[in-house]
Parts: sequence; C-alpha cells; structure tokens
Amino acid sequence: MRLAGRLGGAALSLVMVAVLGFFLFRVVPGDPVVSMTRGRPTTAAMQAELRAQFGLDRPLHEQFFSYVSSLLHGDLGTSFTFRRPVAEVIGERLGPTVLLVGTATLIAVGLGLWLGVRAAWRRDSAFDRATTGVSLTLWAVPTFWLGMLLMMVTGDLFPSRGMRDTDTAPDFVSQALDVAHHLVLPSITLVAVVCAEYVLIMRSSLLEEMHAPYLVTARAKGLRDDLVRRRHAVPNAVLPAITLVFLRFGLVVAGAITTETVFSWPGLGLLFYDALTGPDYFLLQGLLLVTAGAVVVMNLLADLLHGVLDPRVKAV
Amino acid sequence: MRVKLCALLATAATLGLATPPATAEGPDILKVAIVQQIDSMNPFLAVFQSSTEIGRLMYDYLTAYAADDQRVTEGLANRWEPSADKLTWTFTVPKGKAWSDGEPITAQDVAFTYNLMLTNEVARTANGSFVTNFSSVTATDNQTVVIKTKAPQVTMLALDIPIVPKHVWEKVGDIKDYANDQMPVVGSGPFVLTEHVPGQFIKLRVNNTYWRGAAKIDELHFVYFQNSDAAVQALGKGEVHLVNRMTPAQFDSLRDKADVARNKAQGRRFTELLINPGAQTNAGEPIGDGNPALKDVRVRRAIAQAIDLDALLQRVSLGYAEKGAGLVPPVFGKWHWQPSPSEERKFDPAAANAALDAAGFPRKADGTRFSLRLTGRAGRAYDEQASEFLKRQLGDIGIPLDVRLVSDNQLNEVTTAATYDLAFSGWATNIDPDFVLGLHTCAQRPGADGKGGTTDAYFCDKTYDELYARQLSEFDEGKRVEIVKQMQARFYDQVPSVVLAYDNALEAYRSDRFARFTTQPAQGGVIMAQNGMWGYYGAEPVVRATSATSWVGWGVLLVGFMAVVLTVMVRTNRRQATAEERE
Amino acid sequence: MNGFNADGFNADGFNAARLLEHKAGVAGAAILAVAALVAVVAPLLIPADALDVTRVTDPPWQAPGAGHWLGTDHTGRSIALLMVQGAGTSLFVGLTAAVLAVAIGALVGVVSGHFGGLLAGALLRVTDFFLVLPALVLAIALSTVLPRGLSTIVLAIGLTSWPSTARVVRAQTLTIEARPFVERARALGGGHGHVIARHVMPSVVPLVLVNATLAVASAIVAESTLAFLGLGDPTRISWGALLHQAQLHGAVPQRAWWFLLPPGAAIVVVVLAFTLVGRALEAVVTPKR
Amino acid sequence: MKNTGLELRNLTVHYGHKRVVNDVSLALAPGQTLGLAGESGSGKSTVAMSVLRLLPKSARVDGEILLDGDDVRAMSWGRLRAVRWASASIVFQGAMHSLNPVRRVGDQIAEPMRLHNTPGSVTELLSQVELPEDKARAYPHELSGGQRQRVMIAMALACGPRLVIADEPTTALDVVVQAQVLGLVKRLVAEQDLGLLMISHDLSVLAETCDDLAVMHRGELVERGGTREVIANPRHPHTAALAAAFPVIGDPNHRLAGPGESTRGAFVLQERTEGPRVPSAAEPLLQVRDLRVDYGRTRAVDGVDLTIGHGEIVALVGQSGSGKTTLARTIMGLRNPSSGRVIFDGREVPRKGRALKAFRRQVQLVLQDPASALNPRHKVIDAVAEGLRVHGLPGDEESLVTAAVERAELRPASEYLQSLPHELSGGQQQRVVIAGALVLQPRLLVADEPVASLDASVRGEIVALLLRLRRELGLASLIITHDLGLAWQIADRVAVMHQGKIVEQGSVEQVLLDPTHDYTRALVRAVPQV
Repeated sequence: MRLAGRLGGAALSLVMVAVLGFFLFRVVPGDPVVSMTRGRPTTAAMQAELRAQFGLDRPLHEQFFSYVSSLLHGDLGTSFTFRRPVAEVIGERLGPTVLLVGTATLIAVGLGLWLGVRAAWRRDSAFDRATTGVSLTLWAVPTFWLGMLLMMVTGDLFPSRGMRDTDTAPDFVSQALDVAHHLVLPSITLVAVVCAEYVLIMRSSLLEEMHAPYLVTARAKGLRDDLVRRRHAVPNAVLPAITLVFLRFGLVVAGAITTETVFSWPGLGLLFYDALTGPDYFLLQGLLLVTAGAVVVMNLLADLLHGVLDPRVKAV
Repeated sequence: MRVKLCALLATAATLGLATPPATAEGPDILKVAIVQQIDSMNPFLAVFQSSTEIGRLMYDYLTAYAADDQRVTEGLANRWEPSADKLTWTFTVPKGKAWSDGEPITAQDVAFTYNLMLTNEVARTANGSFVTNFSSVTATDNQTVVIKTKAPQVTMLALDIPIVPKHVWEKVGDIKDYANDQMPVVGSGPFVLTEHVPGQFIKLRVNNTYWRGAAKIDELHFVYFQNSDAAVQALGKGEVHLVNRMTPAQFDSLRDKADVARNKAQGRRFTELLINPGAQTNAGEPIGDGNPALKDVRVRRAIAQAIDLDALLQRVSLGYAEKGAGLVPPVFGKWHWQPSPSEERKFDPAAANAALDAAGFPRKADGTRFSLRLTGRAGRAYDEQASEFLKRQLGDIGIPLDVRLVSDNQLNEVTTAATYDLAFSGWATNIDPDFVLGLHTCAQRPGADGKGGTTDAYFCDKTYDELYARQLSEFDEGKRVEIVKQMQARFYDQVPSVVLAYDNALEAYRSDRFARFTTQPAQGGVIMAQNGMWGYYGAEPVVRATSATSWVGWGVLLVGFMAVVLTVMVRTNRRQATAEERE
Repeated sequence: MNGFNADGFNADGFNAARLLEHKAGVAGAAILAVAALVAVVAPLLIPADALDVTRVTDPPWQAPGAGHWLGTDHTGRSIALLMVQGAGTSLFVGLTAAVLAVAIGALVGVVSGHFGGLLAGALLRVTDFFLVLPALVLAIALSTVLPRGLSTIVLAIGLTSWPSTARVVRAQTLTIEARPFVERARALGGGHGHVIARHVMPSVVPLVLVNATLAVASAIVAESTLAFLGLGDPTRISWGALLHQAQLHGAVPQRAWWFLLPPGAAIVVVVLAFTLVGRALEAVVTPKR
Repeated sequence: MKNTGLELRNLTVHYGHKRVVNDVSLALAPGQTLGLAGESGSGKSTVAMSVLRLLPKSARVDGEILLDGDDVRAMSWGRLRAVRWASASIVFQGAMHSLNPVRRVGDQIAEPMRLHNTPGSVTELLSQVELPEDKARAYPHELSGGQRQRVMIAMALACGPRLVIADEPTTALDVVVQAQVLGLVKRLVAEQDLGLLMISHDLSVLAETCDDLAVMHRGELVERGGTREVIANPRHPHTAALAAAFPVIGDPNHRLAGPGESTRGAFVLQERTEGPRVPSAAEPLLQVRDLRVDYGRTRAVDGVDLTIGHGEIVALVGQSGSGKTTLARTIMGLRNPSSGRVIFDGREVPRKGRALKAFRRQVQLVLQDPASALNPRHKVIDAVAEGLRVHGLPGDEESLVTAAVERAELRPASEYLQSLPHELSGGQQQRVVIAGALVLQPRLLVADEPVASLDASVRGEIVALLLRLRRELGLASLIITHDLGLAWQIADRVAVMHQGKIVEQGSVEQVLLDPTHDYTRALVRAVPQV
C-alpha cells in the first residue's frame, strides 16, 4: 500500500518531468535546423526537408502527442545531432557518469559518514572543529573552481581531460589503470564538495541523537563508550543521514555536470551541454528525464532503504 | 570495518598515480584535439565541421584541392571534360585505385553515391546542395561517369561529396539509421576509421593501399575536449600533438613553451558586423524590428566609417587577424578583393558624424542621435571584447549601444528573425566563393513564415543578384574572378555588414613528436580544417629516443600518501579508544 | 519532556558550544559587513577608465607586483579592481535570488502547511516535483531560455531553489499548527488569518531568516556556476564571470593563478561567511533541548 | 563484595553555580524499599542518576555515594562499568525513549547479560515480567506502553542486581496499566528480595510499593519515614501539600464541590446575561444527542448523549484513547461530527462562519499543558487579550485583561501582564490560560486534563479556582480527566467513557462509590490507595 503510493508518486513526478521537459526545451530559442546547417551550403528546400524529417513542421500539440505516444512505447525519440535514438546516445554516455558519480559517492559517503560520526561524538574537540571547518569551507567552494585549481596545482601529474588515453595498451589492467588515472582529479573534485555535505549531515544527525535517553540506558548497562556509539547511537543516527544522502542526489548530479565540464569527462553532463547548443530537443528531454529519473529513483530507494533499515517504518 | 573501507577507497583513488604515462615506443600516433562534437560517421548525415573533416580522411572526393595552391587536382577522377553547352560533364576514374578492403574503386561507386543522393532525401542531408542542379548521373563504364545538369554549373569541380563504396552501401537498408560503424570502415582516403567512442575519441589507422601512397604516421587519433582551454593544456603536457582554433591569448601562452611549435595561418573565416538593412522576406514583406534608420545606406556607411578596424585588430584579435574588406578572405588569393584607396572607407569619426548629420540624424540634446542594439554571442571572446570597443567608437558618433550577449541559439534566433540592429556574425568560406556570395542574394531571405532563409544579413540588391547569376555561368575563370570582385565591391559599398577581420587560424603542435605538417596553402596555410586531408596525410614524425619515466618518484609519492592516510586513521582510532576512558 | 530536563540533566556543554558558534557567526558577519562595504563604496572610488578595456594601457597577463598587486587580466585590467567591482554583482544576485527563493518557499510552505485539502496536496506535489528536478539542470535550461541578464540569473536560481525552504517552512507550520496554543486560538474563535498572522508567521520568520541566509550562500555559488558556464550576464563583472573569463582566455594553461585564485577565494570566503552567520542564527533560533 | 546496599552521604550536585541537590543523605539496605517523592525540579532524578555516575560532565558531584561499600565517585571507569547494571540497575522513565528504537527488545535485554557474563535467558526474564517469549523479537514501537515498561523491568533484572532504581516507571501509563505494572514490581521485589529505590511525584504510587518514604523539596531531603506514617502525619508542609493532592475517593473531606452550588451559579448568570436569550433554568446549557465522530474508518465517538446544566461541573473520565478528547473537541466545534447533534443553549452549534465564531465566545477551552497552550512569544497581556482581539470586542482592552487576570487570581495583574510565559511557573501559566478564557465571559469551560501536568502543590489551587469561578460566575465546566480523584474533588456529575461510548453517567457519589458498569469498577479498583 505504502509502496504503491510511493511508486505512484514517483511515476507522477516522472510524467511531470516529461511534460515540463517537452515545453521547456521548445522555448529554448533557436531553430535546430538552422543551427545544424549553418555554415554549409543549404537551400530553403533542404531546410524544409530536414524540418519534415524531424517532425518540426507540425503544430506543437501534434508534436507533443507524438512525443507522448512514442514515450509510452519506450522510445525517447531521435537525436537531431547524432541521428540516432536518444536512448542509445544516452546509454553510451551513462557508463562514464555512473563510474564517476558512483566512485565519488562511495568515497564521499564512506568518508563523510565516518568523519561525521567522529566529529559529532567528540563535539567541540579539535577534530570536530577541524572537520566541521573544512567541511563548511569545502561546501562553499564552487565545484568548477576546485577542479581548475586542482588541475593547475597538479600540473603534469594527471591527465587534463577525458576518461581514457587513446594509446593505452588494450589489455584490461592497463585500461583500468588508465581510467583510474583519469578518474583521480574529477572524483577528488566531486568527493570534496559532496563529502562536505555528508559530513555535516551525519554530524548533525548524530548530534540529534546524542541526548537520546536510550544512550543513557546503554551507558547505565555498563557499555564502553565506543560500544554505545557503535551499537546504539550510530544505528539510529545513520538512518536519517542515509535518507538525506540519497535525497541530496540532485546535488551529486549538479556536481557531476560541472565536474564533467571542467575535465571533459565524457558523461551525461557533457552531453547535456552539447545538446543545449543544438538545441537537440529530444536529447534534452531524454537527458532531463534520465537525470530527474535518477533522482526520483534515488528518493524511492531512500524510502525503501529506510523501510528496510528502520523497523519503525513498517508499522506505518 | 569502516576504517578498512576508507583505506581501500583511498588506495583505489591513489592507484591512479601509478599509471605509466604514455608509452614511449610503439607506433607513430598523431593525436589531435577536437573541440566540436562528432555528430555522425555517416557521410550523408554528418554536418559538423569536425565530422566533415574526418570524413575527408576516410573518403576521397571526385576531385581535390592541391595542398600548395588550392587549385583543383586529381581526386578519384583524374580527368574531366564539360560539353560545349556546359550541361554534360564527363569524369574519368582511372584504374588502380582501391578501397581499403581491396575492392577496386570504379565509376560505379561514384554514380551510386550521387544517385543515392538524388533519390534519397535523407542522403541529401549533409551535401544535398551540390546535387540539386543534377538531372542524371550515369556510369557508362567502370571508368567513366557522366553527369548531366539542368543548368550550367560553375562549381562542378568543387563537389565536396564523399564517394562511398557501392559494395558496402548498397546493402544499407535505411540511410537514416545507419551509423556507419562497421569497423574498420571501408573507405578510399588515407586513413581508415577503426574505433569511435562517442564523446571521447576517434581512432583511424593508416590506409596502406591509399593510391597516393601510405601516410607516414601509423595511427591518427582525434581526442574530444570540452573547450580549447583544456586542449591547450593537454598540448602543453603532450597528451595531444595538434591543436587548432586557439584564442589569441592561448596562442600567446604557448609562445615560449618548449617542444611546441605554433602555426599562425590564414584562415577561411571572417568575422562581420551585421547592420540590419531593413530585413524583408523573399516576398518583400518586412520582418524583424531593425532600427529603420539603418535602412539608409548613408547611415550604414557612417557606422562602418566609425569603426576602427585597426584597433579591433590590435586590441581584440591581438594582431592575429587581417583587416576586413571583401567577403572572400585573402587565403583564397585570386577571389579576394581589397578596396582601392579611393573606395576604401578609412576610420574617420568626424566624417561619420558629418555624414549622419547630413543624413538627417542630428545629435539630440543629450548628444545622442539614436541608440542601437548590438547582439553578440556570450562566451565568444571576440564578441565580448569587441562589443566594448564598438560601444565606445559608436558612442563617439552619438550612437549609444545596448550590448546584448546571448547564447548561440539566441543569436541564431535573433538573426533568423532579424530582431537585431547590429550583430556579430561570421562565416567560413570555401575555395569556391559561390557559397558565401550566394548567401547574400535575395533568394536566400526567409519565406513568409520566417523560415527557410540562410542569410543573416538580409541583403537584397538587384545589381548584386545580377552579378551573382552571371558568375554562376561564367566558365572563364579570369572573367569570373572579375565578377566576384565586383560583387564584393558592391557589398562593401552597400554595407549590409562590415567585414571586421579575417581571423587567423591559430594552431600548434608538439615539435618534439612531429617535424612538419603539410599546410594548405603552402605559404601561411593551415594544418587542420583544410579543404583536404593534407595536414594529417603529410604529418612527419620525429625519430625519437626512448625516454625513461621516473617511476621512483611516483612510487614515493604513492607510499607517502598512503602512509599519511593510514596514520591519520590509526591515530584517530587510538584517540577514540583512549577517549572512552574519559567518557 | 521528562524529568531529566527539569533536573537540568541536559544543561551540559551547550552554552560553550553555542558561544563558539556565535563567535564564528560574528566573524562571518564581520566578513559580510566588509564585503558589503566594498561592494557599495568601492565602485565609486574606481576610476571609470580603469575597467574599460578600450582604455586600459597596461600589458595583459601581468603577474602580481608593485603596479597591480593582484596582477592584470587578459586585457590588462587590474584584477584587484575587477574583484572589487565584481563583489557588488555577486552579492546582489545572491541576495535577490535568495530573497526570491525564500519568499516563494515561505509562501508555499505556509499555505500548504496551514490549509489542508486539495490545495495543500497540489502544492506538496509541486514542491516534491521541484525538489526532485536537478536544480542546476533546470537553472541552466532556464537561463538558456530567457534573455541574458542579471534578472534571468536571479530568476533561474530563485525558481529552482525554493523547494527546500518550502519543505522546512511547511514542517515548521505543521509543528506550530499542532501546538495547543493554536488550538486554543481556534477555540477562541480565531480564523485562518489570525492563526497565520499571530502564531504561524512569528515562528516561521526566524526560520525563514536562517534559510534566507543559507540560501544566499548557495545562490552565490549557483551564480558563479552559471556565470562560469557562460550563462551569466557578460556585460557585468561578477566573481563567477571573472572565472569564466579566466577559463575562456586560458588562465590555466598560462598558469595565471592570480586570475583564477582571487575570484574563487572571494566566493568561498563570502559563502562561508553567510553559512557561518546562517548557522549561528540557526543555533539561536532553534531552541536546543 | 560486601552487600551493604546503597548509602548516600552528604550528596550535593551542582550544575555550574546552580545547586540541584543539596546535602542529601540516604541509606537503603538490601531488600529494603524506599520511595523518593518530590515535584519536578526537586532533584530526585539527579539523585537517582548519581548512583551509577550517569550525570553529564558538567555536573559537579560532592559527598559520597557508597554502593555496596564502594564510593562510586572514586571508581575507575573499568570498575564502574562492571558495577553498572550488575550491582544496581535502573528502570527509566518513558520506556519509549529509553529503549533503542531500532534494536529488538530481546537483544537489548541480552546485551548487559553478555557484557557482564551473567547466565540466564531472555525468555526467562520475559516470563518473569509476564510477557510471552515471542515478544523478544519485537521492536519497542511494536509494544504497548505497559509492555515496554515490562521490558525495561526485565532488562533491569537481567544481571541480577541487588538494587533496582525505578525512576517514574509508571508516569506515562494509564491507571489500569499502572496498577498492573506496580503489582508486578511489588511481586518481583518481594520474590527476589531486591532493594528498590522508587522515584515518583505521585505519593499514591509510592504508597503502593514502598515501605519507606523520603520527600525531596528544592534539592533537599525534607522528610523520611515509614510510608503510612509520613502520609498520615506529614511534618513538613510540602509533604502535606503532596498528600493533599491525591484525594481519597470516598473521603468527604476531599470533596470540594458542595451540593447545590450549581443552581446558585445559574442564578448569578442571569444577572450578567448579555445575549438576547434569557436561559431558563429548566433547559440545560449543553445537550449532546447521539453524537458520532469518525476518524477515517475508526469511530472515536460512538453515539454519545451528554447533558450539562447551567453552572454544573461534569467530569468526563476514561482512559486515553477512549474518545473523551474527541468528544470535547466536537462539542467546541473544532471538529465536525459524523452524525448527531450538539445543542448549546437551545440552539444547534453552527458548523462554520460568523455564527461559529460567535458561539466560540460562549465556550472556552483550557488545555492540559499550560506551557504549550501559551505561545512562548506572546506576553501575558497578548495571550489574554487574544480572544478580545479575535472578536474585536469593544472596551478598554487593558482593563478587561486586568480584570480577567485578577479573576484568575494573579494579583496584582500589572506584575504579570508584561511577562513571557516561560518566566511564570506552571500554576501561573494555567491561570493565564484561564484568564484568557474568562476575558470573553464564556458560559461553559471545557477543561482537558486541567491539572495533570501541574505539580501536586499547585494542583489544589487550580481546582479551587475552577470551583470559585463556578461559584462566582456560574461558569459551567466539562472536565476531561483520567484521574478519578480529580473527579471526586470537583465534579457534580461524572460520565465514564470507554471505547467511544459513555458507559455510565450519574452523580459523583453514585458513580465512583457504587459503580455499576464493569469498566468503571476496574477503573476505581486500579486507583492506588494510600
């Protein structure tokens, strides 16, 4: 029942995203046919042909209905620019983004929660102050600036762009090391910004629990301090923190876009940019749907995960 | 447990450090930075400049342009003959040229390609304009192609259409859905496409059976960059070997860089300032909302006179451009037009002021005459800076500017809807000037619905149109050059736009890896974005000595980093452990 | 809540901690005061010619030195002066966007919290929807759609960052509405207007203030991001726009750190200051248990 | 280890400069039961926490705390941890929060056993507290309040301590459940020969379980002795106040509402009538007819009939969840009934609009917790004047407010008008709430647990105030309470509510002394007897 409601809500959100995407990007100025053919010898007749190919000659509402109906068939449309199905184009770029975002999120969550717990448990200690201070500062740092600084500071240590060198040996180990080498700066950038948020979330979440009566109970039972923390405080505090971590996934997406731009990381963020210059309507719509979809799914996951981890939720 | 996880992650992140830099031995690879996306590898669909350029490496055209002087030379065809009425052209495709899979290249392939475009609307997407005037294409035998045109066409030797192998493409069902990604892609050019990872890179290897002889490099990689800044950086680090489209500042930054050679070349592009001359559709209906004052050619001339092209050249282009005049850049020497001293409008604000007074636009009490909007592209360095200069210079003649820097799309929209007074624009020109001249004919203005136009200057002049028609059927090149120059003079005189500058193409390459490249033209020519593939084809690698990489330094760094991480974690844990006693 | 409170059981280290936070908040406020002063006063003191690219005569890309203690940019303008000039734009955009976002958020929050039924359901749905949309993506799309200019940036940031405020305000409204004193007010005959004006608003306002302060911080970062991506108002100097220029004209390959470092550092300092003030306010506003 | 029980010598606790416990000396031999009574803020919980050194770092503890002869204050952390729960354990107040919400109760019970290597099984402990063994797999939220408290008790017994400290173990529980839990504690203490230190504000609870009684007041121990003796002959005035707060049902001395007062009220009322209608004494002030209220699928109020006469005080008693609060809200027009009618003064209560607003002047609400019934940001004058402002009543606001405040016995009013609620004591706050009601000159007061959150000593004063208002203004009241003692003290008539229905209704004496319905009997029986 509750699950059904959540799923329904998520589905509704996606529908709204699809509708919004359609109209929002139609308002983006520019005629895709003109920008496609600019600088090439073209005739008016050819432009008209192209327009008909893309269905841009039809009235807006017709375009909308055909978009909706193909969407219902799982077809995201065809990219003007790449002349291929949007789903395929996005699919190609999904991997790098998932790799970057996944790596960064894993590190950020691990590090963030760990630091947050330590900081909160020893509130106002030097460790806490340092952690909180650094986190607040990193939180204030614009992602792209950090990326550029890192690039400038590290000089020749790391490659300045992309995910792979073209002349790396084809065996798996070399390729993996090459990708890892390229991944260092982008993921540090993304981790720095996202992790800061997670530290603060975890810290305040644990601080909320610090005066819970059940901790007094645990101490009264004779538990060691770290056992009180590990067995009682953290399991409680980590629940809202994890939920928030999942809810803040939009932040990761935003960070990924800027990071990808700075490091020419061949993911969805870069694709988004290229699509905007078209404007490649169907690709933009598809991207919005995918990114918003990712956030929706993350929210849903957060919900489900919360249900699994927190026994109290089942009763509701 | 969480501690271990963190340590593991840190290790994983640091492992990247241990990666060896590019191997020093192995095949000669030329890595080229590209900033523009690749839209499609299907030559019938690819419209981006980057894709077209790679297409040239994969497929030869019927004819080519020589590297040294850009004259028409042998492509797939080595001989051509127009009929007396210029309506029938006979091309000869000699024996001995082969596709990269070994099949011979014949006239059948040429006829197949052209006929595909004639019959299939989708196949016309990229290069359709070249065949609109064709009435039939037939291969009379394996060596002869006969093309009949509806009207005489002067550009028959400038058909920039990649010829595809019939034996591959006749099996293609739907051109629209064909990505042309059956690696290696069968082609006729000096390189063969072997791998394409969208958004990352494109790999080509040398075509050893190329009829001109194999290129000196083994592989050619195009690496994608989000912006030229990153590309320039990568060049500095040696991650790529060849970069173009640099900004003057970037170009300057490489001046003293070791192992980097710069190439300042004459470019095919010009930058112009559009002056809305009262835009109309092709039916003569006014569109847009240009300031009516600009309909007066005297006003347009006065504006042109008030712009200090030299200042823009020095301060904005940092000298990396040539002063603008006609529509054809000087790189195409014979077509280029320069005003004679008597025709030239010299920078003269006083004269401009006087002209405006005379034209009936006196200064008002506040010292202004009328204000204009100046639209440019945000993010294009030239527009951002030049607008500051124009603002000042036009301000001096009593025309305050409202500068609007907008996105690429918005700029397109503004120019196609003619909702501008002044706007920055620019075009890349081809060896044959037909395209850039044709842009400014009345027919290129949009239809009643505001669509279908290709001009953004909205120039419509009877004299000019007549000249255009004449040059199109003038097969005597000397006479045609004359007409083309007359057209440019007319354009200059009527000023629907001011050609501000012919931008230099700024390129740089790793001189420690490559000794030289073939430029087009030979003097002051470009390496990339040629009307041909000479730059890549003629790349000569340096004979290299193996260089040792400092593995030790990497190792030390790695170990040090790990040690710091571990120490921090252990110490925190210990402190935590003792802290429990304090509670 | 229980006997612990009354016995002062929880009266531990909070005071010290709060004092500390306040100290940071005071420092933040001081930084902001200086930044505001710079933003307001400095443009009056900068000679008009100094920032006009057509008039400057100094060589470009000068490293910091005696002449220009933060060096010059690609046109030869003094970075220090540009920084000062840019402060106003960055702060203005940050403040107005935050005000816009928080105003929308507060309105939606109070309305959906106070009134039940369909309206609240719909508003909640919309809030959730906007919460789900990746704000940056939406802001980028918006700033591509709308004409360039400060107002566009403000609108793009404002329209995409209100949902979190709406959530918080709604939660607070619901909390207040569940308090017995609101029931008492209803029992006294108080209508919607009375309850909102006398009970809900006074307790929401401090929260809104905190949110606004924090929203300014993120709005400034958002502005810099949009400007960096080239979506800002190119005719105005802001810190983000400076970074955009730095990247556009190749500061990184030139190692022109003086062009890259100061604008970013200024953003960090000001954003941090807003955050510290916001957190201090939060600490004061939310009663600690 | 010697087994000498607990001894506190000159225990003094400071928080900063604030002294919360002042020179308390107490001894509790093994097997002995001692009740520690006191109001909130008297320092009794601090004493309990100090025994296992559970006070926060900011607390400064002086004196000696001897647990089986060892001073807890001087123990090493390791020793202290070993002593905790093994020598003495605590049954905390509010089991909901004192149990870890995300761990199964079985694990939580077993945790100290593993820690201290105590043999025994969770099942056995659960059976001792009369819980089925499958409850070990339950999470705290899946248990009822009484079950949770039993879990707490089982947990306290896990390591077989000689001393159990119970801190308000039954405060949040219903009367009937409270009686069960107290019975359980008594049985276990007796069976296992435990020492018990029981802390409560409720003398009757302590009387039920403890042989000895100690009373704390403002951090000091003011009285100590045998339970019955202390209650019967309190030496300290504070003890007397505490004792008086828990009326003995059936004792006429504790019955404050005299017969016949209500009619006198009606008479007074006529003199000050402003409304158009002159009420006749024959027609009751409020009639509820077959009222039903549904919350979704559940029926909270199920066919209730209730009548309140002019100037009459009616007590509506029942356990939490019986629907009494919903009934009150519906009468006030704060909720719409599903069916049935509410007739006030001969006219049906309007459901919305201006008429409803006008009706609300007539009926006023007094809530349980005065601290939360007052907006912490509003000064007394604003809180009291709120009704005047809402209704836009004419007249000098300040003088009306002053009159109402003084009527509520906050004298002189000027001293209080500019205060904020947190500057007042609980009793004063409740008077402000009452003044806020009085200022509109209502005819019916609906009071939801008006004294439940007040300290014992204040409770009597508020009760007296309500009675005086009835006497002087003819103010009728509907008192909602779970506390039969309060009903005995104040009400003319009692209605007993159970599962949405009124199961018994009649005069106080009739219902409380001679209950006819089974439920009423169970309620009456559950009241702890002093």
